[in-house]
Amino acid sequence: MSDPSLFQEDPVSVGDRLAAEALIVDVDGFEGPLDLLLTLSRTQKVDLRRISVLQLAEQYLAFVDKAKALRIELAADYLVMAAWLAFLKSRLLLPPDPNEEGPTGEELAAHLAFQLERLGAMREAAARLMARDQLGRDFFARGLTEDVTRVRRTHYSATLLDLMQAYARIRTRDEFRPFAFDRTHVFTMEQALDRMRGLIGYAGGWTDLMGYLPDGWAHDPVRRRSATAATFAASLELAKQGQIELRQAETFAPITLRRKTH
Amino acid sequence: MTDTATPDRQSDAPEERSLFEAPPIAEQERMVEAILFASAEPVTVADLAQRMPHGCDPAEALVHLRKRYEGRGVNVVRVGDAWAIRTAPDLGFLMQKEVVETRKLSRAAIETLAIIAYHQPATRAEIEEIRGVAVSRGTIDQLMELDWIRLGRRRMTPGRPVTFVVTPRFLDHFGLESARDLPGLKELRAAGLLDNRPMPGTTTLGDEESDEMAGQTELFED
Amino acid sequence: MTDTATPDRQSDAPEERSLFEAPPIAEQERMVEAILFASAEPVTVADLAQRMPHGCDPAEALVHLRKRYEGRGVNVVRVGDAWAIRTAPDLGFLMQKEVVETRKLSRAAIETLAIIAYHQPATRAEIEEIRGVAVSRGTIDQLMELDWIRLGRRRMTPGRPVTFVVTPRFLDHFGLESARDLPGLKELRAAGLLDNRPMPGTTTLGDEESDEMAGQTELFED
Repeated sequence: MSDPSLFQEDPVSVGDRLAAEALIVDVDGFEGPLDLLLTLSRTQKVDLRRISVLQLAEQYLAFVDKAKALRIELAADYLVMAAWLAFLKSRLLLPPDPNEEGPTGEELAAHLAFQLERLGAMREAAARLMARDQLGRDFFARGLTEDVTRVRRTHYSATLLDLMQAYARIRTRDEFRPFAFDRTHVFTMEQALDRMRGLIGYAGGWTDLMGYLPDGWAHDPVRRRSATAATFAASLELAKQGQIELRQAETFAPITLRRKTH
Repeated sequence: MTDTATPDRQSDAPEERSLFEAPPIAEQERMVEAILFASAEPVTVADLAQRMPHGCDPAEALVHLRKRYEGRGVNVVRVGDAWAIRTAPDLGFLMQKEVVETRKLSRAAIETLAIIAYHQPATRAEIEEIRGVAVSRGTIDQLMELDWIRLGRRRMTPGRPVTFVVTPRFLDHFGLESARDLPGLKELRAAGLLDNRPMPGTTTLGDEESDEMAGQTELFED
Repeated sequence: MTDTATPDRQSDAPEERSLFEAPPIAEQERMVEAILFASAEPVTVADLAQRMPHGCDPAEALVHLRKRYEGRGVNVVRVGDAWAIRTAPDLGFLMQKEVVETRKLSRAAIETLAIIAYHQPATRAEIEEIRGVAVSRGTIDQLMELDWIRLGRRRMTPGRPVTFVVTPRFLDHFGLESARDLPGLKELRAAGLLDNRPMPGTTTLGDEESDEMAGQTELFED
């Protein structure tokens, strides 16, 4: 599959190896597979419109093989392109299947050629643009703008970037709201435990469990339910630890507790 | 002109030419004109001579230039022992627009503005809900004064609160064709303005985005 | 110009004059000259008209002024719908002192800029399709910060992607009167190289802005 014009079969001479490595090390310098393809296509020394896509596909695949042989890690998009080119190559080589849907190999090849020509053209356009006379380098604006200090108006400025950043800031806050569980109406068992451990020392006789609900949690039904559950669970935990005793006269009767005396 | 061309010009062309003769005085006048125009400070004759090709006579060129600008909208004037181009004194009244003091908008104001732009029409309560803090009267006043927001239709909800919308001047200032052109959350993220990634397993932003877009489109279709 | 002279002029002369008729065109030319000289930024015709006395025709005055500065050391140039005075490009070699070192743009940034300029309005997906790689974080940001590109209208395709267009400052920086004057634009268009030609057998790529990783992977999927 390797193309003798670019790479040779192993064993390679030192010179060839260096040349190949130089090219591969340069992968860092390539701006993606399309850029690499454009560079490879230049070796054909023909008008981009007359380029042999088949030959180009082979050059590219040989390049990727070589990179693998030299254990150069290629970015995923280079490998995606290699897979696509292998597919394209098979399409170009095999006789077209009349039953098959979709574009022909020729159509795909023509599109790739178009992409390369367009990228080459844009690159040239970019170079021509940058070669133009530029403000602040080749021609200049007024160095001393007139300043009349008498009429002063304050002008508030904000750029679109400021605006977008501000919005991004607010929205980022919002975005995280669902993940930070809304705890304003939730009393946790840990909180209840902390609270009870602090209070239990002062409780001499039997006291109603409901007396341990924190201030402000006894009226609103949602909060009351949460605080009751947490306090009850905490009392079970404390009973298990042997710190308190629990008592309930009958089903649904008030639960009372007291400190366990040793 | 490429980067390499400039030094060439400087070192070759004028140098070479100067071996024979200085540029014609009309050309020297052009040079003085360009230098005085582009300099932030008045320029002395010695300075001019140093910057111009060898053999030039900037004092002579200045005489011509000064004459050329006599009675024009700007004049060549002497400032100490240096020269500058200045507005003709009788046209000073035209310059008053040049003195605007630019100040950054406060964070509260820019956030409020952003919320109105993205959610318009927005009520004060909505802005406060999104920002999580009260919106001071001064902030709204300032944005109204800047003519970046204005009152929209009243919301048909209890209390019929006023709403705020952005103005054409806002669009103009921010170079937008319409408020719909504001980039969405995903685009903000793509542009690197939003660094936080969503937590795995939560609703994808794509969904949120399209909802928001639908909302916005609705809002704008009056 | 003294502090006391100007307010007098400001309040009397132009006001009074405008009650009768606009100043003669030669005088208007002086005014335009003074305003353009005083500003480092291009000034729009509308802005000129606003600053000049009532009844003035700055567009007409500009025609005269532009002619007057032809071949001089500084020229009157058009930048979009605004006007500015700039030093003649052939005198750049005199200006070493004025050159401001600008941050070198990456190759990706330069190419992205060119693609936006030649294809504008261009979506992110289109830029990525042409370059064959994702537009890196910060590239768009950097070009926006330079104020060389800005957001254009959203594309009326599914997802309504934002588009980018070049700004007046871009035109100013590269000495272009309008985006139509980009070098080689006609030839590129005639060669069909500015067409948005989708990959055979796929939907048009311009529409598929939605994915952040649009570009490479998306491009070569079938």
